Amino acid sequence: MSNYLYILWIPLLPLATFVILGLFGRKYLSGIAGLLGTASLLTSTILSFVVAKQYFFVDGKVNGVFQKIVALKYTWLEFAPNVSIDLGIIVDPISVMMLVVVTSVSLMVHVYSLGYMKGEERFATYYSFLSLFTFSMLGLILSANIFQVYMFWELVGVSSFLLISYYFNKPSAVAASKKAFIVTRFADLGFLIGILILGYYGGTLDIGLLIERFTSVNSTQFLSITSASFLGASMLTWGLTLVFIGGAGKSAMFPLHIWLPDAMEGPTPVSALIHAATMVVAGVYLVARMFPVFSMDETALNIVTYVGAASAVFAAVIACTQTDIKRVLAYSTMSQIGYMMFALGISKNGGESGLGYMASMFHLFTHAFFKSLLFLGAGSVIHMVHSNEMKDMGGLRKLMPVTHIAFLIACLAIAGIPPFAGFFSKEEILTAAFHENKVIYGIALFTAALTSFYMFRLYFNIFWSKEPGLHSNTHNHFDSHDENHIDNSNGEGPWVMKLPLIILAICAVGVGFVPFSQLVTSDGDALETHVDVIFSIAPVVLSILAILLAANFYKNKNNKSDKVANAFGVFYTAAYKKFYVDEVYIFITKKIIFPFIGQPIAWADKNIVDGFMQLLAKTTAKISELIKGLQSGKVQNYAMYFFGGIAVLSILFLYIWK
Amino acid sequence: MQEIPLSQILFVSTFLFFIGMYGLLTRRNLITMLMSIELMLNSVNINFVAFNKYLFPDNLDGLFFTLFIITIAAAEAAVAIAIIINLYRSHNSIDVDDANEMKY
Amino acid sequence: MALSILIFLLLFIKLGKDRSNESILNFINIALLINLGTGLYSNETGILFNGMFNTNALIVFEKDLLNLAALIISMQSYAWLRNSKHVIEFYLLILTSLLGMFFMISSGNLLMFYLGLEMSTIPLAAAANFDLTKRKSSEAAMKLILSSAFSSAILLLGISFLYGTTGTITFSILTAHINGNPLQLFAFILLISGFAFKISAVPFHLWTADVYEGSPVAVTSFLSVISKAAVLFTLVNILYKVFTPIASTWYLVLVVLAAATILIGNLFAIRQDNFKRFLAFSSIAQVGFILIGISGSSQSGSASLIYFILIYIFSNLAAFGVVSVVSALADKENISDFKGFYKTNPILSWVLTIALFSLAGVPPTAGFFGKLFLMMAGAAKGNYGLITFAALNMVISFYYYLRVVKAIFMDENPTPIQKIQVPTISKIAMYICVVGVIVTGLASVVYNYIYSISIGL
Amino acid sequence: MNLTLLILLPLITAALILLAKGLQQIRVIGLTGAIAQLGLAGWLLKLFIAERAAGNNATHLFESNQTWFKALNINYHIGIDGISLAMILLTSVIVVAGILVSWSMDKLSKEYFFLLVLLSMGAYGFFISLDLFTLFFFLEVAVIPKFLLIGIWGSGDKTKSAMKLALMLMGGSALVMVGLFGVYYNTHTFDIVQITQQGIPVAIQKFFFPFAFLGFGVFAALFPFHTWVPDGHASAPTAASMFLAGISMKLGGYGCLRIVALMPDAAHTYSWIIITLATIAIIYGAFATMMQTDLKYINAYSSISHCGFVILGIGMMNKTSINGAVIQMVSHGLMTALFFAAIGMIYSRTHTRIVTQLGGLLKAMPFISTVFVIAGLCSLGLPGFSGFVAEMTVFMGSWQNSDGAYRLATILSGASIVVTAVYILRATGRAIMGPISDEHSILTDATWNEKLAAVLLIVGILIIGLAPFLINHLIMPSTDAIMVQMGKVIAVK
Repeated sequence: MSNYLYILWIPLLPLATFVILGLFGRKYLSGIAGLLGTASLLTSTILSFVVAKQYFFVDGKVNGVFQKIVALKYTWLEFAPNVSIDLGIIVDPISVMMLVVVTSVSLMVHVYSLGYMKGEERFATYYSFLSLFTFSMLGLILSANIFQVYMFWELVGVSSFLLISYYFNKPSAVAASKKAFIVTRFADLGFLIGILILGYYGGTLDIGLLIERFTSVNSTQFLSITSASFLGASMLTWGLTLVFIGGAGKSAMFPLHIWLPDAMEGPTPVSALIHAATMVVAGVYLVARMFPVFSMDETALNIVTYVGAASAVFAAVIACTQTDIKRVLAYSTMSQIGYMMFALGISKNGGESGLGYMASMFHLFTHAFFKSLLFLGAGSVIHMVHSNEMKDMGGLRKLMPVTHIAFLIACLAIAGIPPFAGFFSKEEILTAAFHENKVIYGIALFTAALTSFYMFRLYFNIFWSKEPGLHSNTHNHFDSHDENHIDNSNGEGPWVMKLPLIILAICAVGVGFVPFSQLVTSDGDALETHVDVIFSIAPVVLSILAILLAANFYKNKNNKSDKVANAFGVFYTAAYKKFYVDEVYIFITKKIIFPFIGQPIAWADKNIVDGFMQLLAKTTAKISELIKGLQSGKVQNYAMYFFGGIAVLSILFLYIWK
Repeated sequence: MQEIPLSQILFVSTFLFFIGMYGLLTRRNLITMLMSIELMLNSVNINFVAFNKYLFPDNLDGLFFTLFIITIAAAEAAVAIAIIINLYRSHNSIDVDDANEMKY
Repeated sequence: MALSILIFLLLFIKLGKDRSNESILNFINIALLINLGTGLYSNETGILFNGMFNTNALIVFEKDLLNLAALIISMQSYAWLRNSKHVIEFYLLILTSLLGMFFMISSGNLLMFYLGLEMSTIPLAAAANFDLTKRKSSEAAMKLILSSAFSSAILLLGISFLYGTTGTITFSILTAHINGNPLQLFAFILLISGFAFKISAVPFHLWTADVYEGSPVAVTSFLSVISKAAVLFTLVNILYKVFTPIASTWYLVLVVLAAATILIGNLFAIRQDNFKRFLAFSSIAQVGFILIGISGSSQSGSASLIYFILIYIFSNLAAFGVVSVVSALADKENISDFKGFYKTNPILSWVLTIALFSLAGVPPTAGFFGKLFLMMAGAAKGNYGLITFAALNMVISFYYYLRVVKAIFMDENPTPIQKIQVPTISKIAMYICVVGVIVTGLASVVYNYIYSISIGL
Repeated sequence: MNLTLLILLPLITAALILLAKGLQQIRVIGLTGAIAQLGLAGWLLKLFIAERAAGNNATHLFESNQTWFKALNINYHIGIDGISLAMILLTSVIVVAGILVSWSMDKLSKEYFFLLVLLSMGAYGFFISLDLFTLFFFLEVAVIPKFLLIGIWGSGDKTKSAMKLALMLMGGSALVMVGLFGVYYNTHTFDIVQITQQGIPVAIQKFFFPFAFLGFGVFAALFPFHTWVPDGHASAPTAASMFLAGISMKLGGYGCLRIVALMPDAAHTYSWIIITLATIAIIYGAFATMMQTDLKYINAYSSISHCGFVILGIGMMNKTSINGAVIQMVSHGLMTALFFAAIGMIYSRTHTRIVTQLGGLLKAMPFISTVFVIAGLCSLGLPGFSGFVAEMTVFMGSWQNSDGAYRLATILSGASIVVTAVYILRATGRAIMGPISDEHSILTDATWNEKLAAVLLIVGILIIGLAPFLINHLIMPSTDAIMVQMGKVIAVK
């Protein structure tokens, strides 16, 4: 199937951009850096669309089933015979789908940044980092080898680190980037060990082989991994759970989500790309990639389900209380990803019961578009208002009509109002949940309602609630934006910032109609889905009610919302404080690990281990002080010792050792 | 007249030796110490002669040895006394305990 | 044999005439050189005075070593002797004692050995007193003469008992009569203590430090290198040839002495500030290692001993050379005076450093090989407790050698020793030493030759 | 080719340095010599690959064996296999970089460069020796220059650190010596090849293995004999730190590997101790690092942690893990050298190494900061850099030991990569990022020589990181040979 080899160019072009900009960007290319990056990415985007066309509509199907095609396999690092990291390219429905998503969203962000980041000092660096991220993300998508996934996993993490800390002289940004990296790193450790387990029992790191071996119930590998157990759980469960922990870390699942809200310190387009559309769904993608194996183990799937559901509702509740618009979006992202997770969790492999899988992927697909749209919209707003806080906004609908419309569409989409994209995908998820697990269904429904509530809270707070022009932009300015950004004359900013909004808005409306179930399913076999109107009533109505509630609270300035907040009282403050998860983490690290592990060890090293060596030296010196009396300087004592020596020797050899 | 047994002679010599050592260890006067060393040497001489006479009368190794010891002892004493004189010049005393600048 | 006569010749030549010191010194040095040369060429095996005096390749080689050392010392002490009034007497004493050592080395029976011993000791006592005006010097001489007299008394007692139990004083016959009865053992112990005193092994070492410190540098280096070497050679001869029947005993004796010597030597050396005293204790520690080598009681044992002595001559004399020049021209003898020495006298510093590294046994200097081979010889007995002990003591010894290096290179000093103009001859001597230190180790031919001529148990 | 060139070349360079006049001449000679070494090493690599391609599967290539001390059956026996070749390459790269970063060393420059070159000579000799005596000889040759380098040109409490380093290393080599004697008197040869052929009685192995292994362990910063590392590195001048961490600690690891290969049975018996110590070193080093504020201390302690991986890989005693250990040696050598170079550059400009006194350097000196970040990322095992390859290989290998305790050890050491991330990011976040102080904002960026050094090392890191199969192909046959001679090829399932 080497006729897919040209896929190689899709990640390689961004890589090239990264290298070029990274080496020469600062000095020579800072002018055209943006264009360069955008151009190369445009090419990749076109390529990936070509791939999608070829795969989905030309030769992807073999007798009606989409094939897994390994387009490239190169042994990169051989650990031992047939245990090796092979750099490969895998082509199957989800990877192609992700290709399209990543490239197009990334392209949008590239274009948008041309305006948003204009005049930044490290413009070229910014674009080189963007390219690096895109490269790593694409590499992750195309990985045919689980260790390759891990590699690009790390690379994605580091490029996100670099982008979050883009405003490196801003301590909060640095702190956020550190947090993001370390938390995900912690999760990656789980991933790594999971890989070790699976690789050890599977005897390979190749995903295809792993799936093949672990899904055939009587293969030696499957038997060995299921028979081996630790703490009552089979090794399979352990391996998968650990892998899932890795995914949960990247996808900001509870309780590893804490890095995501802080990650909003990065430039807004970056948040749109990394922390809304692409990187954060890597976890979902990972689970989907390994799904056949997951489907062999009930426990692991349940964990996925409940973690997903918990995160969904948890994040939604918090989102209702936040006032920083990017944070609201961040939590909504988390909640949506929770959706995708539990959709996977409740799914089965193949056939009708594989609906959840399809739904999850579908939601991933649609979510990418409207969520990035939301972020870019928020970006425009911030770009104009120079603040993230709701209270500095309001009544912007007149000042920035395009953004307003786009944002509205996105909100409707995420709220799941037909015929916007979100509706279809969410519908599938709810259906699946309804069939599989009523509890989850309930949670999902509740979350859906919350979602539409907080989204419109956001919407109204930004675009209504106050009279036009009354908003103060004298509020705390981004110290990262220098003067030429501060004036309002540019309104919504240049066309390069409007264009992506428009395109994405169209997508947010359109992508719902993609015949997804025909293309992306767990077993590659087409799946018949039908929008059941009766079923859809409940969620839609709920959403609409929530929207009305939000309108009632926030459309015009009033204190109803505060009343409600007070009514909730403690619960509200808890939610506002994000349920104190951060505090717990800080307590563990700052109050337990540092003082009770780090410092003692450091102390012990100085005083005990090294102290022991010092002690040896000191003792020697001391002894030599003590015995210096022997050398009394009196010749008679010398004679005495002489005589004593003879005596000792004689005793030794005449009586003891004779 | 009957012979004195070897053991008694050896006893005398050993006794002499330890007298010498005692003197060496207790006396403070360098000359006296030197004399006590002479005592020790002489006890050794007695040993040699006695052994030679009683045990191995057929060759004269012991006697020769004795002669040489006496000669060398003389030489030693000569040098030693020279040194002591010099010491007296520098320290104005021949008390051994006065000469212990160098220690430890 | 030939050498000794030669020595006498040039002694008497010098007695009559009186020339300027320099010329005399040059003359003597040349003479010593010739002497060394003849030594290297005269290589006959022979026995005189029916077995009292015998010589063979090994003994000749040992004598050559001593000659070499004597030559180097006399060259180094040039600066010191140049302005002393008693040059000739000094050489008279030194060379007599050297002759005594030759007798001792090639002695065929106890009497000859004893004569040689005394002949080598007594002049040294006089020589130790050579700084007639210095208090320390006379004190040192006093200590040396008294304790050596005492030790020789002990030695003689031992010999007398040995004679009493065996009825002979000739080595070749002696062996057959040794059966290890208590009195013999006691006699042997007395004998060994006599040796131990000469080679200053603990606990018979106490005179060493004081005498080294007190006496003039030339004498100190003579004591520390030549007399020690001579006695060690003799010791090996006697132990390996004569006391073979009680080898197991003297092995243990040596082990005990070695352990004590290394430890005590090191512990004292740590604290010293006077350079000569420091070298005294370090040399004591070295003797401990030598004893380990001897205890190997194999051909490689004696070979490694002689090899080490050769290296020790070079390295120790290099060190003493620097010290003697400094003490003669700058009148400084303390390690603390050497702080910042490198700034003013780089060359001397490097010589001293290399010497010290060689003493410490750091490659690529020869000391490394010397020490390693000694240890290897000792390890042959499989007594790894001792070897480990010694190896760890090497670390202590590193400490104090590096301490000096530290003083030279690293410590700051507002008033370092001023630039020293080293007389040519001494310079040559130093260079000889340094070259020796570096070449002797790497050129394996030296060791191989020594091994080929040396004796095993 | 004749491997002795590797020793002669530094010797000649050293001699020329002694003859040279003035800083300019000296450093030019030094650099030329170093580059010549690099070229030589590269050429060696080329020949080596050619030989292998020609089907020469001998364990050691380019062997030559001269009698040295005939009486004691000590031979000057040299030869290289893939592992030693990797080490030689590492050394040559670091030497060039080290000379470059100390380009403007004006205090006693002659002695300085002389000692550096001498040190490199020791390293080369060590890596090519196939005779334990020669091995030991060069091991000690490499010690004393360190003492002088640190003591004379160092900073802080230099003499104390130098003394500590020298004494502890000498203690280590003393233990090695005893071990070697034991081997010698039970096999009557020092020749590694012969010994491996005739084997050592198990009882003997059990008795002498600890001596030799711990002895080398001191060099490899094995817990609890690592305390010379922090002070030594912190006090040493930049180039010396690079040599110390980049080369000397590798002497230890390499020695340990050889010893394990010589006494496999004993190694097998004691492997649990080795692994325990290694794991402690890894975790303990990592946490200790977290508490440091001095950049050099940070890197020194992290070196302890990273060298733990070497020991771990060796202790696990299977092919993959030993591969990993070797790669980790090379990788850590380059990475830590790079780190020290960056720190040195920062220190020479800001005159402080305390993290809290630095900040925002990225603004003033982007190049140096980038280098620093790269070194950091490599050290926390980012894919694309050598650290990732090495650590992953070690994990993979050690995971093959299905024994529960070993699994635990693997997981614990795996956990250290998180801690690594913590301290690296703390350091970077404080020193490189964040707001910059005014007096630092005017500082200049790297000079050409510093840039050259950094680039050289980075290229090395990237080659391993991006194309690990190269080094893998280089060392794999040798590890195979070792496994065979250890008679326990643990085939990976």
